[in-house]
Amino acid sequence: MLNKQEVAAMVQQKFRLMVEPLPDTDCEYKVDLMTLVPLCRELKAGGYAFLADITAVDYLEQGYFRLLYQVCNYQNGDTITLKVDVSREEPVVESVCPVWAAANWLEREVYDMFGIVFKNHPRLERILLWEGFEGWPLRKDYVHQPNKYQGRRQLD
Amino acid sequence: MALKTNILFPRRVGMPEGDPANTHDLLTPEELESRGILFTSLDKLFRWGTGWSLWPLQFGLACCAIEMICTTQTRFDMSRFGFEVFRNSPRQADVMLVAGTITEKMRPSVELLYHQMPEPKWVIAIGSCAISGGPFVDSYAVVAGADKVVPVDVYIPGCPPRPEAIIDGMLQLKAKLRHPERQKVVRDVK
Amino acid sequence: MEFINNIFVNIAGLVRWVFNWLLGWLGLPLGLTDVLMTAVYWVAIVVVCVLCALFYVIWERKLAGYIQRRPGPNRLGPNGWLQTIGDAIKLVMKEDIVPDKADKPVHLLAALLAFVPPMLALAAIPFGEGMAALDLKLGVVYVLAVTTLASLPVLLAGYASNNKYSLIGGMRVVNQAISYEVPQAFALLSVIMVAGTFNLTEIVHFQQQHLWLVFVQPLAFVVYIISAVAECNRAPFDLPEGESELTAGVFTEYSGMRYALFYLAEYCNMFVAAGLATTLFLGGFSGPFLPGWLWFILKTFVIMSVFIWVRWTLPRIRADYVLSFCWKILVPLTLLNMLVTGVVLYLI
Amino acid sequence: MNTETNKQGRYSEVYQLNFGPQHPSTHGVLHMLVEMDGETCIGVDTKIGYLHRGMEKLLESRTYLQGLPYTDRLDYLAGVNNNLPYVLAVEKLLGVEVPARASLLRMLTCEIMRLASYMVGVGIYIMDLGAVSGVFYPFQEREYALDCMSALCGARMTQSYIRYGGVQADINEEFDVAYQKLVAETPRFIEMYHKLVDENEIFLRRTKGIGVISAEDAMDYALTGPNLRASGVDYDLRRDAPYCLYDRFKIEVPVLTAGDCYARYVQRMLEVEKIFQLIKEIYAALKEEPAGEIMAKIPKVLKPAAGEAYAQTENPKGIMGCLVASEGKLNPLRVHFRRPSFDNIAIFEKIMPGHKVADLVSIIASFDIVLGEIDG
Repeated sequence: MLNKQEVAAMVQQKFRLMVEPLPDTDCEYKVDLMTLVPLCRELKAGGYAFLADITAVDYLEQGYFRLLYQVCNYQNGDTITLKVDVSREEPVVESVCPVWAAANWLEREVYDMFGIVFKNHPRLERILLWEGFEGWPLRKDYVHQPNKYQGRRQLD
Repeated sequence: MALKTNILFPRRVGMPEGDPANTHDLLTPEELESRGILFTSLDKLFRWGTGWSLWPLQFGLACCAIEMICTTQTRFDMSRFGFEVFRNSPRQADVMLVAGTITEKMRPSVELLYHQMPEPKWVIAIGSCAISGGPFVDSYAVVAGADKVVPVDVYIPGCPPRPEAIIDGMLQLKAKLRHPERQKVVRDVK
Repeated sequence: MEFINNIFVNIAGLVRWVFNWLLGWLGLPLGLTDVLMTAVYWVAIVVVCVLCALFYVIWERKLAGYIQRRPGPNRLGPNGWLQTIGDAIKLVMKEDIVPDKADKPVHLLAALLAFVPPMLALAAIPFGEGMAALDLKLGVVYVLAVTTLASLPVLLAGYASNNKYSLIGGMRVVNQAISYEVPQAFALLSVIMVAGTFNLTEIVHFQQQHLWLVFVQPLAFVVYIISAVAECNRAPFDLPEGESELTAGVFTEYSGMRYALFYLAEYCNMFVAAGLATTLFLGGFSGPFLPGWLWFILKTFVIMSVFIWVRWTLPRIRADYVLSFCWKILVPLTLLNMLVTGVVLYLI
Repeated sequence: MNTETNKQGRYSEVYQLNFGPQHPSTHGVLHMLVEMDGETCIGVDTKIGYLHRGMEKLLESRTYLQGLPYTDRLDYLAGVNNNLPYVLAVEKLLGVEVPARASLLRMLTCEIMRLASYMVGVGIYIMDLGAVSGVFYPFQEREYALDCMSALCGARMTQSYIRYGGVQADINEEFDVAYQKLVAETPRFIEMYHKLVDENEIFLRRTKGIGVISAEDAMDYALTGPNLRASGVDYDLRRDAPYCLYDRFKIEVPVLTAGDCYARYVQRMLEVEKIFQLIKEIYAALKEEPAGEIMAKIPKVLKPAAGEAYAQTENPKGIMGCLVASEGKLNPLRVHFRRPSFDNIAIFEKIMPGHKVADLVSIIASFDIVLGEIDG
């Protein structure tokens, strides 16, 4: 079971160029698109079997989505955060489902809210919103139509 | 066949005319008599019977559903008034307790359930989410209030309302149901 | 004391005398009195059925309230005892919805049929000394045959209401009611072996001379009670109407008066099962001071309370365990019981 | 409807059954489309989102203090536990040190609401299996816990008691009275419930060996909370990564290995006893603690430094995490909640096939899910 320092050493040794640890914290790494899945496989092999969370933050001015992966291990509760920046024009990321099965629903929720496409995800569909919904609500440039009274649909 | 009940229990006023839920105007007894329909004591008997045994439809959505369950529990006991038979199928229910936020995805189910309930039916909106969308009124996914979906009879404010308030809401419905002449009749439709 | 004991028998005699006098005055053949008397008996049975159903509905809700530490209905009428009348009036007045894709005639018929089997069965059960409407030689066989009919209307309801939940409920009724017929019949058979006759009144007289059959056949009594609970689809065997799985199970599509019929028929079935249990095991209308029919009412009240108590404490059994429990445990037990009774009777 | 002859060569038609949004035993508005072959389920498609109120979008347009009461509406069975992750994350950004007494008060209210939440979990489980009376006793027990909370923070369920930098109010006599009542009633309830339910033959038959989850599956699907510990993985955030002042107390965590519905039920009952001890310890620690101030010095108008902070706490349903990204403005740029029930029910599709209709109900109830939290 690797703790935080061993993870830092492993990252330095295996992914020197592609992964850059953030300055002030010992457990946050900025990862680029290509090395995400190999790094995740390394982490899982190193005992980080618990994928706590996948979220996205929309930095409208800077023009990118920031995907945050919180990975923990069941032994000593350390949390490693991986940050991936994806351009807003064509937001496509490699899916992490083959590594952790929990990623299935988490990625579907991020797709549902932000429209970030996860390549070879087993079933990439909307999970929380209803079929007829168009647009990605959690994007900053999402125009929210006010609650117009559409009247009741004739059911019978 | 059971009595033609829509004469006995006239529906709501203030709904748009072509609305399927608004089957009849809410008429005061005088107008009914003007149309040759005389109320007898039989009507009072039916109102008395219904008042005492309003069977709610098991239909909890959000936090207010937990308070609704607490109302039937040991401390605040709704069964004292004969309301505790929670029917799961809409066919046997009289009152639809909308307890929680109605979202856009849940809206067709709410309408369907309302239309499946047999005729003398009422709706109680529990909690501010059911009354007007509550804290989530400006959300993209929330219908602002149950009266956009089904005609509501009694509103119980609170987020969530205390169980005593829910019982009082049921009793208000009972009073409204047993004394139609005392209802405030809004006559702006004509 | 004697007068109170067979007060109803005297009333029947009086009514018969009035009919004879009336027919004699009208010049009609006297044979008609028997027809009229059976009509009077039938009306009496319907009244008993409806009264017991009304009473036991409110008694169940109050007992359930007691078990669940809450007061139960206590506002309508003196301490809540008129609650069922409120329910009945409301149910009468509700709109009757028949789903359009449902099989209409069968859907409507199922509710009416639900009330027939309990009526038929109550005809043979002796409420008091000489108070059995039909004092049949083969009383037990007749009642058994009629109680099997009780599961048919529930199956019809399940099939006719064109709803997946009702269909599952209907299928469950079939396999549960049919399989629990067997241990019920075997349990009663061992009682007949001891009592020697099928006639219910003679069984009661047998118990008056000797001791109550419940002490002679304790195992048969327990197995009979279990299979009676399964016959009436009461918890823990209430799979057809399993609320938490199949919304309202077989009765999902029924509303208003039709649902009320099913609701009351369930209680009548329970009353028949309790009546049969008292007649065969607890010595029917025999008892020291009180009149016979009052003893019958008290004993059925005790057994009904046991049914209600069982319902509000035990969780529901899964569908396949219901069957394995019946075939793997109940049937061998009752067969063994019959073997032992046979051997003992042969020796005495 | 595809018709197929299954293993025994019986001809049977596969049909779809709707465990619809309105169903007595789906704990709210969970919709499961179940492929059925007779009475056994072949495939399950869980549809959620019927209570999706767009909480995260709303929080972006509210200031920090305005957004706090929204967190109570997530897992509405343990209102105050939801405030904690949001508050801890913002405090990380603010860099505020919370006084010891406030931390103890936070832990006390969280543990009381955890007790109340387990009561509902256990009670509703028995009711879904058919014994309707089983739910009345735990709910009465929960009333005592709610009395404590309403004495302390004024509201029964949605308390919003934990604020940035501390808590809203200190203990008063009314709370002590309600607390004594809770302490008197809980042991009696636990012992009675073990007698009432644990040895019940039908309950055992309905729960043993149903919905079995292996430790690997539990870890792979990121299960957390009692569902995880019932499958043999010993992981409790209060002990492994302590927040507030949990490291002051010795937290024993019961772990079972069977991983079936019965193990999850017994797991909750064992944890109820441990929580009860912990509540007494915290209350004792609070009594000795000198009556100091309960709120740190924070500016009236909160403007946390730009950046992202992620905090996790152990909620009754599992681990709840909260990510706050701020740009130094009045309202947060992005708030995301890691909702434990959302991850827990992702495993339904894997374990449900092969069970009967009655078992589906048993499995859903054994997970003790709350739809307000799943849909967010």
